[in-house]
Amino acid sequence: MLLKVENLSKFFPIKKGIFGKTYYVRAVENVTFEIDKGESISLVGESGSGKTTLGKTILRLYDPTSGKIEFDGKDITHLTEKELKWYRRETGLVQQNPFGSMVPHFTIFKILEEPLIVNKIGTREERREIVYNILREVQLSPEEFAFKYPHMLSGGQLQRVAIARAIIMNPKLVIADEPVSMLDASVRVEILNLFEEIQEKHHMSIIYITHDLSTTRYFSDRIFIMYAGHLVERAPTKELLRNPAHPYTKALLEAIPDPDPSNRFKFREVPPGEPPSLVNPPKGCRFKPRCPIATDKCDEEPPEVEISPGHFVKCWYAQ
Amino acid sequence: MPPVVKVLVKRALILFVIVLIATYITILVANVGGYIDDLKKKEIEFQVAQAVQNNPQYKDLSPAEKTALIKKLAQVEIKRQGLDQPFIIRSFRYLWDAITLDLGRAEKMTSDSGSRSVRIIILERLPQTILLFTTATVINFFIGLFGGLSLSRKFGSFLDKLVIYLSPTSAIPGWFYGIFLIMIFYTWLHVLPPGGLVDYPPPPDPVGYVLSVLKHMILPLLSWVVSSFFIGIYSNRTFFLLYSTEDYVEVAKAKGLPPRQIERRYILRPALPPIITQFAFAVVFSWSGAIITETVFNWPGLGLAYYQAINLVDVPVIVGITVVFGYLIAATVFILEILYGLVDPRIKAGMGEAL
Amino acid sequence: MALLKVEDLVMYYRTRKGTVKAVDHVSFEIEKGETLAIVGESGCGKSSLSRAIIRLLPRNVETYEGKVFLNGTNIMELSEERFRKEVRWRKISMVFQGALNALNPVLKVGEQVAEPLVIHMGMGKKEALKEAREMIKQVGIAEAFVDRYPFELSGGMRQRIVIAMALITDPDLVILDEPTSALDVITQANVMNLLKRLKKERDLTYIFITHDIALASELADKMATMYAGQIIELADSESYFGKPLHPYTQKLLGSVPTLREDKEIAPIPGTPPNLLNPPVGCRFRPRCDQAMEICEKEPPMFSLDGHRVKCWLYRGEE
Amino acid sequence: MSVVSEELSLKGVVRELLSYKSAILGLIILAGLIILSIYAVLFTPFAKSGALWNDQQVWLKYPRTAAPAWTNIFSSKKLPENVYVNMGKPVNVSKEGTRIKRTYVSKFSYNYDDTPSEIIFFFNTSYEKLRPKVSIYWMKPDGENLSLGTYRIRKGGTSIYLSNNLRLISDLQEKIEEELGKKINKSLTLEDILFRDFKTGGILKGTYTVRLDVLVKNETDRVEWQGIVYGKVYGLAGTDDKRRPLHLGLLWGAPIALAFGLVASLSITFIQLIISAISGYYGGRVDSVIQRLTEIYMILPFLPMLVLVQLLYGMNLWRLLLLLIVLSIFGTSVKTYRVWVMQLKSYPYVEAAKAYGASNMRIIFLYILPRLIPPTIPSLVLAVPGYVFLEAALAFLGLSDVNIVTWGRIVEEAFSEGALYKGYYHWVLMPSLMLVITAISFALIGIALDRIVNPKLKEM
Repeated sequence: MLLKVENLSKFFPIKKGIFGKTYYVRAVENVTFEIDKGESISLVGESGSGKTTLGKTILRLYDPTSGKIEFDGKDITHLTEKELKWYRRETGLVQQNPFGSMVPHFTIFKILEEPLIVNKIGTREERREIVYNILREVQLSPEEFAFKYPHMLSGGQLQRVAIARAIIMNPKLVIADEPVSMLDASVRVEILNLFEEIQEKHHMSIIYITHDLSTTRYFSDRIFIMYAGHLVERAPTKELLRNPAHPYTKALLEAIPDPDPSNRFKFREVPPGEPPSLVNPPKGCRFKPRCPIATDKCDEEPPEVEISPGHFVKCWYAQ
Repeated sequence: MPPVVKVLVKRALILFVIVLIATYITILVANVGGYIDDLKKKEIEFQVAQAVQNNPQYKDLSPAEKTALIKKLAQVEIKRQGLDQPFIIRSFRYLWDAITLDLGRAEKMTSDSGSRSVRIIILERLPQTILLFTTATVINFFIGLFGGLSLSRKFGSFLDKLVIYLSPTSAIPGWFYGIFLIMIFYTWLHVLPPGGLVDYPPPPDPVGYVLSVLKHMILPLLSWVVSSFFIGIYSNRTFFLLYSTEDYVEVAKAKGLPPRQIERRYILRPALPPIITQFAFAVVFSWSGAIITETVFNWPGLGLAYYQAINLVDVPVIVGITVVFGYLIAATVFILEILYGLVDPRIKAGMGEAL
Repeated sequence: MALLKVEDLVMYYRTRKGTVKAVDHVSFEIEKGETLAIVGESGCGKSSLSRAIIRLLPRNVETYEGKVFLNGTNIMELSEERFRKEVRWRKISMVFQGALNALNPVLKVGEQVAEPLVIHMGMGKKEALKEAREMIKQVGIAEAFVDRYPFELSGGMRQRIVIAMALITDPDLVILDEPTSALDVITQANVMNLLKRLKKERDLTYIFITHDIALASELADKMATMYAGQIIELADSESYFGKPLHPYTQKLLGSVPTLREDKEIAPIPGTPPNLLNPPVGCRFRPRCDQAMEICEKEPPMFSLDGHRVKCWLYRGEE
Repeated sequence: MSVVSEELSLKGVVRELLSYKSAILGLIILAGLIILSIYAVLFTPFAKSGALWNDQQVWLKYPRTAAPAWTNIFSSKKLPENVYVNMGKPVNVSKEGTRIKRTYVSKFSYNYDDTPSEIIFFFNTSYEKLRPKVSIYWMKPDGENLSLGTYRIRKGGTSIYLSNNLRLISDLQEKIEEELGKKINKSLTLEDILFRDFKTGGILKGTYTVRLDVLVKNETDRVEWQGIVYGKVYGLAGTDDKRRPLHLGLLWGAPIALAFGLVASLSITFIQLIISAISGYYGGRVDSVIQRLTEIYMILPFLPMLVLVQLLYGMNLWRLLLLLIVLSIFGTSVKTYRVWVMQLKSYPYVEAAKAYGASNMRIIFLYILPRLIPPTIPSLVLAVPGYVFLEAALAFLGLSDVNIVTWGRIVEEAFSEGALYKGYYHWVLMPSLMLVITAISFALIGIALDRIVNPKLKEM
């Protein structure tokens, strides 16, 4: 097992007014899961569902409010930035916006060299070697790209650089936060394929955060579904797509169109409304206000049950 | 208390604390040289001496005895007023005096009506300063606003380019233009007075008085207008052009709104908060420039009083005027915040929500 | 007679780097009650096309010509003032993308929805607000929100307001420019349902501009592919999805991941051309694996049983 | 609005700057000013300029309040320049009693349309016992011979201000009236008497002859002399009422103006940037303290405070500069920059850097601050004239540093000496012109930079 997350919560304080009361945005609440070495996970949710917060908390870019994170058997929940140095080398991050994730006044070479300098890896010559090799690995010719500036590259090329930067220290875990959502459809496939290749080659674990269920099937071993800060369902990819158990997952699957000319004749059965405010979320199951099958029982937080091997659901009425 | 009032009271309190701190800094600065203390002691000695001289009871004392008596009484008075106390305690008393505008007596200056009270000196000069600079700022503001708006309609025209090319002229401050305006309109053309508030002697009838004041205001006003004319129009034009690239302006255009209405409801209206800020800053900036402009034009306002106080090294007046400037700026900022709340629904909502 | 007929529409604009050929001789037509979806990757000129139809031109426009017939009248010939009064929102309205920016932050949403009625229908403010209230209810928003400011509404609600605003004058044609691109999938599905319902109820005609080919199929009776400022394929939906002709459309469809069927997806090699300097001849040629010598000449629109395609592969099959 | 376009490098900015004609003009003027400053610092006694400027003895040989020489080009009436009557070798040495008489004759031609402004004879003398005696004679081109008196000359350097010698003047006027046979209704000046033709009233042009008879006791007694017929125009910029040639003042003022403006603007901007970066990046308590400080600074009446401190502590220019910086570092720009920092801080690349373990300082100084420099450059450049004129304003209020020469100080002196009312326009105009072209050069460059750096303005 590589990563173990137990009852993890992350709340953000917000202050209203100068002397006002402090409220909390309960972005992630009570999340538990494990990831194996070399496994790839898709973490799916709408914007504001807490999926990005969860990813960043795992990377310790945020301090957890409560709960526990274990990485490779070591508890990293409360380590200081200094003690985290080794952890930074073991993890990588690929972000959504390829244009914003590169320091604009650095060359591609410098961008890739920075993690190495910061972590005091190699001599000048060795670092050069490492950067050139990693560029080749993401299929960018070092001769052509090393000394270009980010604005001279296309979105797809930049995302390759971002992947290179994430894996340059050969980490055990990479978190990819919506890595393709800003790219055109034709390029998306390219980047997802690259991820797959790299993951197989280096045998690293990947958490692929996305709002788009349709890209996950090509990629992940398991899918986690988040709604309003809760992890509502997790299951192996095929199982989840075939037998979604949580009403929210079902709605999500229903909402996504495939290209099909007959779509225009049908209405999609999706729940109305929008996700609740996380400052003052509903008691119990957070999907309750929109859920077609909710009852009073749902005012209590449902436990996570395993309805088939590896298929966990957080719903009172899941079979 | 309605929420908005509560918020405003809170803001007013914060601003007051800020004025307090700023005044305290002024006092610290002005006192490091020990000026205020020496001054107060001198004033006490003077008052005691006067009292002794005028008191028939002491008429028969010899000069030496008188001097000794004066010294003794002065010491008592200094002690009574606490001038022998450590500076830190006194500094807070000065702060209290300054903040309550209990500004004491001027060292050398007298007001136009002959008073030595710093408060009267300031109160006599304040209206002229407000009159001149508020007028100047308002004129500039509207020139900039409407000039900018009409120029933004003529984007790319000759006039547009001309204004862009001439905007560097505003790197020269108003008072500096003032020197040349005096040269042209007074020295060469003899059509306008070089300075002052009214003709001498002042016209007896009110209408004549007002006209005379207006005549004297022309050059100072003109100097400010010339200085900010092109940059005012240019920056407003650019500002409106930027605002007109907002998506909702395009929507308004697509909706078929007439251009004037787009300008009014979709460009000017959302741009109001920054426009008001710009105006408030212009007002604050104008206070700051009062000293030099009033000196150039010999305009009897606070700035000129300040200049005169500088030349006479009259510290109570200097500190007093500094405090008054602080109050003026704070008041401007406060009014700005009220206006902001009125024109921006987001802030209005924030004000209600804050409670 | 087609409701809208666009012939050889051209819109170029100037930048410091050169002329951008955003809309380059585009022709198509739409019947009443029909929806045309125009799909293309970012930077292909699809948004410029929608704006060119309603004559929202960039400040630095260089060329703007062609013919646009609305109910048989060439609206390109109208003066700016007449176009504003007679076409904008009266006949053609538009749903813009990014609903937060499409609404004036300092006006109440009700007022913004009512505004076109006051301007185009000569209604009083009160009456117009009443109508707006009705329309806002129809798009599924509680009346109470009429007096709110845009920032007080959620993204999905704002998008509905923008839709209400587009429909208030009962226009002949509604242009939908990426109407759901900022929304979540479930909200998106809700908004698409709303658009479908309104289309049915009111017999609306849409031009639906999107980069999402799957989403396009939710509304489209007719599909068009736009590439580098040109429409390169135009067909009814069944034919378009069933038997796409242009190599680019084929590849585009092949690159879309699907949820319900197992199929391999493949990227399109290369990058989209720059509109400053598009390739000579067929603009897809540098990325096309079926390119021939003749592709260096610009292909005409071939029509195969009403399925139109701008590709030399179909020469002689008309 | 986002901070800057992504593709902005300093090199790119410079390249674009050169595509603006107005900016090129600004750069040319600025280059000229910089060359002038370098020349002033390296090739003139710049270090002593303040002392020289205040020393009246240094400037004795310059005319008083003379207009610039080039004004003659635009005027039909040619105003005189200085004419030097030099000593040369004595034409005759003879004995007169126990004394030795040395006779000097000097000629000069005078072809101007106006009288000179003054006539002074300078002497440098050393002797053993008796003071040397000097008699001066003046011969006009029409042959008229005038005696300008006899004077005893003291040891060392002395001078005879003939123009001030009222006795001599009235004697000469009497003599002229006698010759003319009628009274002249006004009192003449010495220059009128020596240079006018009283029959026509005009200036007598031609060759003038000056004769000096110097009587000394000993052979070794030394008397060196020079006469100066002061002009009414001088040099590139004229002179002031203390005979100081303004072109030197303007020259010496240039490096000070540039240094003051640039140092003030640069250091204020950079300190503000660093403060904003810390405030915006760390947030929390540090941020609120800094934000409150900016609010206090906003209330502090800037110019009055500056004047107050300057007055109470009488500071030199460089301490004034320091004070100016201290009074500005929490200025309102901090708020603007802070918003930019917050924008940049939320950029994904900062998060990425944290994810690979970069320290906060590294992020602030390597990742964030360099991004802020391009957008601050326009305001930095545009602020320079403000500081140059601020110094001028303080000088105008009589608060300048008396130990250096600044343009503002020259304007102030002119203004307080009533130059405008007395018609010495050049005295105000020349330093003003320097201030104005300096200000405009920076404004031209700054406005162009603004358009380059703000991508949205570029098309406008």
